[in-house]
Amino acid sequence: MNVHVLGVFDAAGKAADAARALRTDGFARVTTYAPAFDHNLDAALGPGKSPVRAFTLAGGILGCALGFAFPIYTVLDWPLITGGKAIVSLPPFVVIAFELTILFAALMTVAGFLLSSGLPRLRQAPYDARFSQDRWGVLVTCAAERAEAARAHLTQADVEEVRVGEGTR
Amino acid sequence: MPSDGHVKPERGFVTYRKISDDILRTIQAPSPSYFLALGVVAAVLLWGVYGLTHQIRVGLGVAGYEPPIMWAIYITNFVFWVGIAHSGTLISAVLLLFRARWRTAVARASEAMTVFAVMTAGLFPIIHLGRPWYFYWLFPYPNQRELWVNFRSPLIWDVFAISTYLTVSTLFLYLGLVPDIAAARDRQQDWRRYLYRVLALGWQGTDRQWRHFNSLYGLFAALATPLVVSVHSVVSWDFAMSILPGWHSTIFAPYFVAGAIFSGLAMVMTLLIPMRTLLHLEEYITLHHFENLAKLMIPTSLIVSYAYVTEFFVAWYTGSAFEFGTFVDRALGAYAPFFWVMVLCNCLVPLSLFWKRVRTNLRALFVISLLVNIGMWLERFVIIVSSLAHSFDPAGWVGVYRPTWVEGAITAGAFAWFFLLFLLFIKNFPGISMTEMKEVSSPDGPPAVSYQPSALRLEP
Amino acid sequence: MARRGDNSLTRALLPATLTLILVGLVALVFRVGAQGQPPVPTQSTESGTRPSRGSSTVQPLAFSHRLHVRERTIPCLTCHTYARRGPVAGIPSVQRCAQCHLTIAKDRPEIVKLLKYWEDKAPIPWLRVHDLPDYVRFTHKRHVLADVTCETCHGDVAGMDAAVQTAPLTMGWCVGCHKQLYAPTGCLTCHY
Amino acid sequence: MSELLDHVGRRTFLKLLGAAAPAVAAGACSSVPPERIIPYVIPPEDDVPGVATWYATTCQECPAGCGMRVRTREGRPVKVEGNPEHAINRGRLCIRGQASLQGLYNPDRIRGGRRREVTNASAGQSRLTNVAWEDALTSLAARIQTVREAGRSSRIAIVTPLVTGTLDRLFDTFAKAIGGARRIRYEPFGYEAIRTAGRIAFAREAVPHYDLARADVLVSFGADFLETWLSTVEYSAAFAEAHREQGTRRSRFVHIEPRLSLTASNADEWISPAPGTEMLVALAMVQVIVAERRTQVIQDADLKFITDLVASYSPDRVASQIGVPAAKLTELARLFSDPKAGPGRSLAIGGGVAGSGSNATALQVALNLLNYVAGNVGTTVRFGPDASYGRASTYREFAELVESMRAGDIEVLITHDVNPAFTLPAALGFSAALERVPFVVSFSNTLDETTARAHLVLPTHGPLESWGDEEPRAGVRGLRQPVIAARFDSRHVGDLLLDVGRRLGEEVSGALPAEGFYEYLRAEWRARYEAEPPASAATPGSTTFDDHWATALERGGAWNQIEPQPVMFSREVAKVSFDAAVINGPSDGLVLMPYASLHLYDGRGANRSWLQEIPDPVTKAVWSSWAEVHPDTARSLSAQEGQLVSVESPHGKLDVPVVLNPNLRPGTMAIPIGQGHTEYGRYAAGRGVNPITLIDPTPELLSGGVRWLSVKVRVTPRALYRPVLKLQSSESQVDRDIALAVSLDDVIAGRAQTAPGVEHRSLSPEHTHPEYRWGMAIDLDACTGCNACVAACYAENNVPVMGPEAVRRGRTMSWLRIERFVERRDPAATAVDVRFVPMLCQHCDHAPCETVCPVYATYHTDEGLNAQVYNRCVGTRYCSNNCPYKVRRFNWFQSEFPDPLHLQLNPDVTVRSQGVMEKCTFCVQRIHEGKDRAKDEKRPVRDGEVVPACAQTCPGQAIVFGDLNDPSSRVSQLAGSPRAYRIFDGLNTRPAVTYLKKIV
Repeated sequence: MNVHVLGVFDAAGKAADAARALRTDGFARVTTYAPAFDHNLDAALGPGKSPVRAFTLAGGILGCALGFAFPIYTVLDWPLITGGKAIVSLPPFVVIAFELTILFAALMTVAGFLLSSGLPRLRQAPYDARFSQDRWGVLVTCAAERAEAARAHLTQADVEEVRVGEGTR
Repeated sequence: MPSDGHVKPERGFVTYRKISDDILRTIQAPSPSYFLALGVVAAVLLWGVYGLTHQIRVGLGVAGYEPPIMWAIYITNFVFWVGIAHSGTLISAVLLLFRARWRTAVARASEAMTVFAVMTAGLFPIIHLGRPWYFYWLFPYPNQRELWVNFRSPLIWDVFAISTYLTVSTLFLYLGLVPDIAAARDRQQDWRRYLYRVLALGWQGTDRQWRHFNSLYGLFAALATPLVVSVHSVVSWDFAMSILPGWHSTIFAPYFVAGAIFSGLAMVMTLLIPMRTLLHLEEYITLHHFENLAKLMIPTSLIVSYAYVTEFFVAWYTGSAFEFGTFVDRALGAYAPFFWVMVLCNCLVPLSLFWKRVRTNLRALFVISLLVNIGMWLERFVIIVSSLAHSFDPAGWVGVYRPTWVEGAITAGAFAWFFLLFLLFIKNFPGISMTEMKEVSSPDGPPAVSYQPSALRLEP
Repeated sequence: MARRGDNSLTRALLPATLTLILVGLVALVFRVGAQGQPPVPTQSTESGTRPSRGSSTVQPLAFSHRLHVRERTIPCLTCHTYARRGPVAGIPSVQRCAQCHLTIAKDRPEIVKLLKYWEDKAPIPWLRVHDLPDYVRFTHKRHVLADVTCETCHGDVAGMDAAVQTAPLTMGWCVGCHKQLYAPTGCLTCHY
Repeated sequence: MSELLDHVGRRTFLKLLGAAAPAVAAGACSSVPPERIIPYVIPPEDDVPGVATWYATTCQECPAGCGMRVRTREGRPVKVEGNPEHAINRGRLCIRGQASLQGLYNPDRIRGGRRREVTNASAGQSRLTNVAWEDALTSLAARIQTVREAGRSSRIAIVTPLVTGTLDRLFDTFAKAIGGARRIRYEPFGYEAIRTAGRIAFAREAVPHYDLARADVLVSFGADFLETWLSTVEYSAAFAEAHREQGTRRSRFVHIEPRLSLTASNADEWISPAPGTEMLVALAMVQVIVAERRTQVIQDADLKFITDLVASYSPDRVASQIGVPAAKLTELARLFSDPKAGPGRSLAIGGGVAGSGSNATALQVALNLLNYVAGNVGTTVRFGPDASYGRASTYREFAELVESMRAGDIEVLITHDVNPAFTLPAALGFSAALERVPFVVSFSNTLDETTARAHLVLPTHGPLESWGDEEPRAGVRGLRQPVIAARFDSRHVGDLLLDVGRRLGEEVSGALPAEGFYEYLRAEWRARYEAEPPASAATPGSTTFDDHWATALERGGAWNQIEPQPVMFSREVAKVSFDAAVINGPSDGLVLMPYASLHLYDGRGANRSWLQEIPDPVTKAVWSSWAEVHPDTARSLSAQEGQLVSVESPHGKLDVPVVLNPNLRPGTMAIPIGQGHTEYGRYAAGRGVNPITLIDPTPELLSGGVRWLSVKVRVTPRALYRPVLKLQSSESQVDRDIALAVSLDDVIAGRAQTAPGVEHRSLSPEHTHPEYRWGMAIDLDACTGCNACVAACYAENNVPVMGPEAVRRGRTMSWLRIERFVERRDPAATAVDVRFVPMLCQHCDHAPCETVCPVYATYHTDEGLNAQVYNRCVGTRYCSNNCPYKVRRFNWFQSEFPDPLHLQLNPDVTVRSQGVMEKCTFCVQRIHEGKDRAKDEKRPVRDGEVVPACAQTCPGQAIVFGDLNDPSSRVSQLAGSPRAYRIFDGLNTRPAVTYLKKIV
């Protein structure tokens, strides 16, 4: 039986302190909320690489390949001479390839972002509307018996308000 | 707002609360003047639509084309608007990569401008067709004729470049908006909160979301930058790839890109100066920003002027009768007045920006930005029309292009279309990025530069 | 994931696509009214009157191909005399019909109608079944001489009473055959 | 034959039915109700639908009587071409001949009989209303009958153009039958002077046949034989033949006229004398020739006589009066009479405006002397095969008729296809006199100024709808046969006369042929055949008349060589007084030169949209008329280009815009004839001015011809500008090397070759032309700029006419334009260098237009054609921007072909719709036709088998088309000529069109 413990802070630093403390105390499932990106807070939960760039690379390669393959296929499908140029005249196709590289890279990047950040998100997790304005949040999901310990850490970090709720997870 | 030790007022940072309040205020119930503006642009747009339907029904002949001048105002508008589109991406992406911190305040507006400018530009290649009802033949799709498009034609490159650019810049704008939309969602009470709820994609600003978001934003900036360069290069190749004297020139790509950024910066000013007062954002969009924009205009203007000079020099130096004839005609022929006005607006007027007094005078900047817009529009007009009017065969020099009311209506309609979109945008979405604003005014001082993709973020 | 990607993509393209489509539609609407040209007995670029496939029209006379071709085994070229000589196969002249029917089956109601036309020296206003767009130059002669059977394009007319269009007669369909048989596929073969 | 006629009729009718649905185009994907498909009732035996049938007939646009072959499709004539077998034009045709189709399908033709109804007697108002044929003919017959029975038949007058052959005979018979009606054969350009001079100098009143092909030296005293003079096509062809460079030989042509006309533009030398002094030039030349004993084959007595006669005209004496240095005259005389060349190698001709002043006859006499002393009479000047012009009535005869009309001595005036109200000098007062004629009948199918005033209008068949024959020259009898049933409710003029005759009782009808005109025609030919059976029928019975008739129909007529008949020099010459022309008017005024227009002739072409829209060969102006003045003269008048000036002569006044023409003698003003119609149809009415209203009506003394060069005009500029629409602004090439030239010496010395330019390289491998490679060669030295090719292209390729409004914006649709460039060396030099460049799609191997088309609407075929696929075109117009030759045309609007002009459209060529690009296709439909025929006969296409419309009609044969893959083809050989070059070679477009340098 899990519970959510959500702390609301009025400064990013405090939230970061709390998160760090919770982590050191062995709380595995800590989530922070912030109205704007904050390095301190980001670092608090330990380093981590984003996989999005991999998507970008894949998209780029795909687009580039397509950008050459498609024109070449079409000119061979029905060869028509224009301006005395070769049927498969690569220079003009470079432009197409370039544009498609960018296009597919961009689309894949978006895909990668949505995928890895779990958006769009339908089910609402514990949240406070102020998190998008001027408050920071730290959410701890833990076994009911450890809720008190978590609350203690939050209070330590000069929390503004703490809420405990039934968790299904 | 409880007092907390972390906020250091003496550093002059506005608080997050204030940022949210101020910026979200801009999307509250608009003033009557706003609706008046809306009505005006809508009316002009209708006039343009009327002109277009007339042209389609009666034939392209209702426009003022006079062979050999087969392209004129429509293509001029196309190039002009594509050019406008460029500075948007420049400011939001390139400046992001160069970590120019001041961009924050103006980035959102210019990204929006980019998207709407491309949407306007995209109309003209279709409007100028002889048979616009077959515009879809320009796209490569499988059809019963088993025909494809001619990938060797610069016009097809355009199709790809423009649609890619539209896609990427729109995504860039939208994804950058997501956190702000979420903020609006959590504050807005009227019907729009449902819209915001959908558009926010359930954004909560968790650590995970922020991390990937950063990575995404950085990568997009990295993709958009080469794209910007390629798109206007492709547009310039519409001309450079032909054999027409005055068009067939190797310097066109860089020359057009510079010109595009130049005109784009001017348009950003033209839009921001009124918007700033209209939405009471003086605290956010400050003189400092405009001065920086002005500073960027100086080099671009110089590059453009240099290109003009180079063209004439080459025409004279190569000793080709065709080239020389064309440029003599450009400077002294039927279209000379336009050429000289262009020189005035693009080369001479911007020189005044070397003086700080001018750079920091909003009225002056506004006037200059308008003049530059005019000048850059004329540049495209002169390149297109005067070159066509005076090509290889003297026996062909018959037509003197005189625009008709139809072209006037459609051009005006296009401007109206652009401003309509922009007006609707700034009243429904935050015209300045709140999250970025909050970041640059981060209460906890500067963190160390890290190796993470987030390193692409601005450093104070 | 793909769905989401598409979702954002379409959102992005939507305004542009809409405007494009708007222009296209406006154009179309006004095209219909736009053609003020007098009837010209020649081809036009714009006329894209695509025959509706398999549509059987009510002809002025209930002529039966089946009866003539299958049961009386009359070859096509007996009546469509020009197919071997010129671009047009030719609808048989009233005279040709009369030649036989002045003696054969004179009393049948349809034949009576036919002979009425003949006495009035009036042409029979047949309805066109196989109709290519006006900018397509098709010649029966070359196809017949190349031993392309009538059925290839006209279907099993011998089995029909009133002729109906069975083949799509679209460009892709023509080209497919041309490619297969190494016939010319340059645009100028049919469009000039 | 009449059977065929029925078929034609039915075919046409059915075709019209058949024309119901096509091309009423709708949107790309709108569903259209099924088309009707109309079978023949009785199939014509000699006609396969979709396959052309050709008929031979004779052109009737001017009295030259060229032979035509008419291409008909499903009963509709869609194209006329010169008849290669015809003795006169040998397959070539001029611009007016090409446009004759627009006469047949003219939207303004009268569609039925008309009678004048008085609407308001007091105000004297009346209008033409429809009338049934029966009533019309009865009333006409009644009129004639009353006059006739009153014995006043001489008070009936019949005015026709110069009709020849059977119809002429019928008119005479009719005139005689009704008791001797007056008969006028009226031609505005009548050449009376030449006839009279023939009588005076050689006691033979006739217009001889001039053999330009034999003349090594041709001197023309104002004779515009490339435009309107006598037999244009025949003479331009002959000139081209003599003038073409063959090894070292090439004829020399000197033109003497104050204006650089199209003919003068093609001269090697242009001498611009004071107006009306050409005669003195001729006499001075004679003087030099006789003085220097350069004469040939001439009796001493005559020589003595002539020497005395011209003694006082030595160059030094007359030079100042002529305004040409004496040395030049001497040089000219020596050039003209080269004893080494032997007799009859030169030729002097004269006429035109410049040559028809008050001394027109004197000039022609002088020319006779000149030709006589040079021994040309009987060789290059041939009496015997005389031109039919000799039979035209003189202008004086018409003037007398007008006089008696004014006096009220004419009760019935019958006119047929003439328009004196427009073509006669207004001061003669024809219109006023016409009011005095109680009953005016017009047999005509166009409502011109004369017909509009008639009391009864009876529409007649057009030339392409009628039977008939022409005898333009002794020994040449062209047949005319109907190629389409009458479009409208009209009758054959011959049948009309016969019908009227039958209504006039036994006495008259007895004198007339009993049956219709067609039978009469056959009978006449039969009689002729039996009188003098042709050589082929030497052995009687070998051929019958029916064979003869069939052959004649097929060949377009029958001709036999008429040998020149010897003439004796007559001393009558002494009676002629050789004075410069008298030109009345203000002493400070400009000499007016109203010149016959290549396009509109005497104005009869004005309602043919092609002739209006195709640019004038010299000024490049369209749809208008103008007054040419020398820039200096304009300056002294303080008038600018395009400024409206009012031109006033003692006889009339008109306002006309100025066109500056540096190639015109200062102190003169030239205005083209043909515009300024008040009636005559939508394209003509209310357009431009008619200079004939300005000239002096009194006939020339000796010959009784019109004095075209008769008045000086006072010119006063007005504060109005009406710029003349021109389709070429620059006369200079601005060193673009478009029209190149080379001197004859260089050609002979083999220095004609241009230095080879940079070697062309390409990134891609060259594409191949496996079977054919179509190409064209255009010889700038043979091109006279006569515009015939342009009209042919309009007719063959359904090129739409845009009208003045569009053309003002430069929106012509012509696939082929003739560029005119004038190379000005020093203005004093008399050598002319005007270069005409037919510019059409060059079908480049590396075509810039192809690469830039986004949808493959234009591409390169493996036969070397630059294809334009209309139905694929979306209209980006990028191709046109990228075309260095600017030969692509864009359809700005949906083109219109007013009923029945749409029936002229060529079914083998797609009618382009709004918003698509079009251009020259090398007549790809003809290439298809040729290949189809070759395939049937299992052989490759022969050289010369496929001929585009432009090349087919070219009188100078300047355009040659063929297969460049075949080294033996004419085009390949010309392409290899040392004079060959390609325009804008430096652009590496590799055109399929080769030009041959002009020789100067």
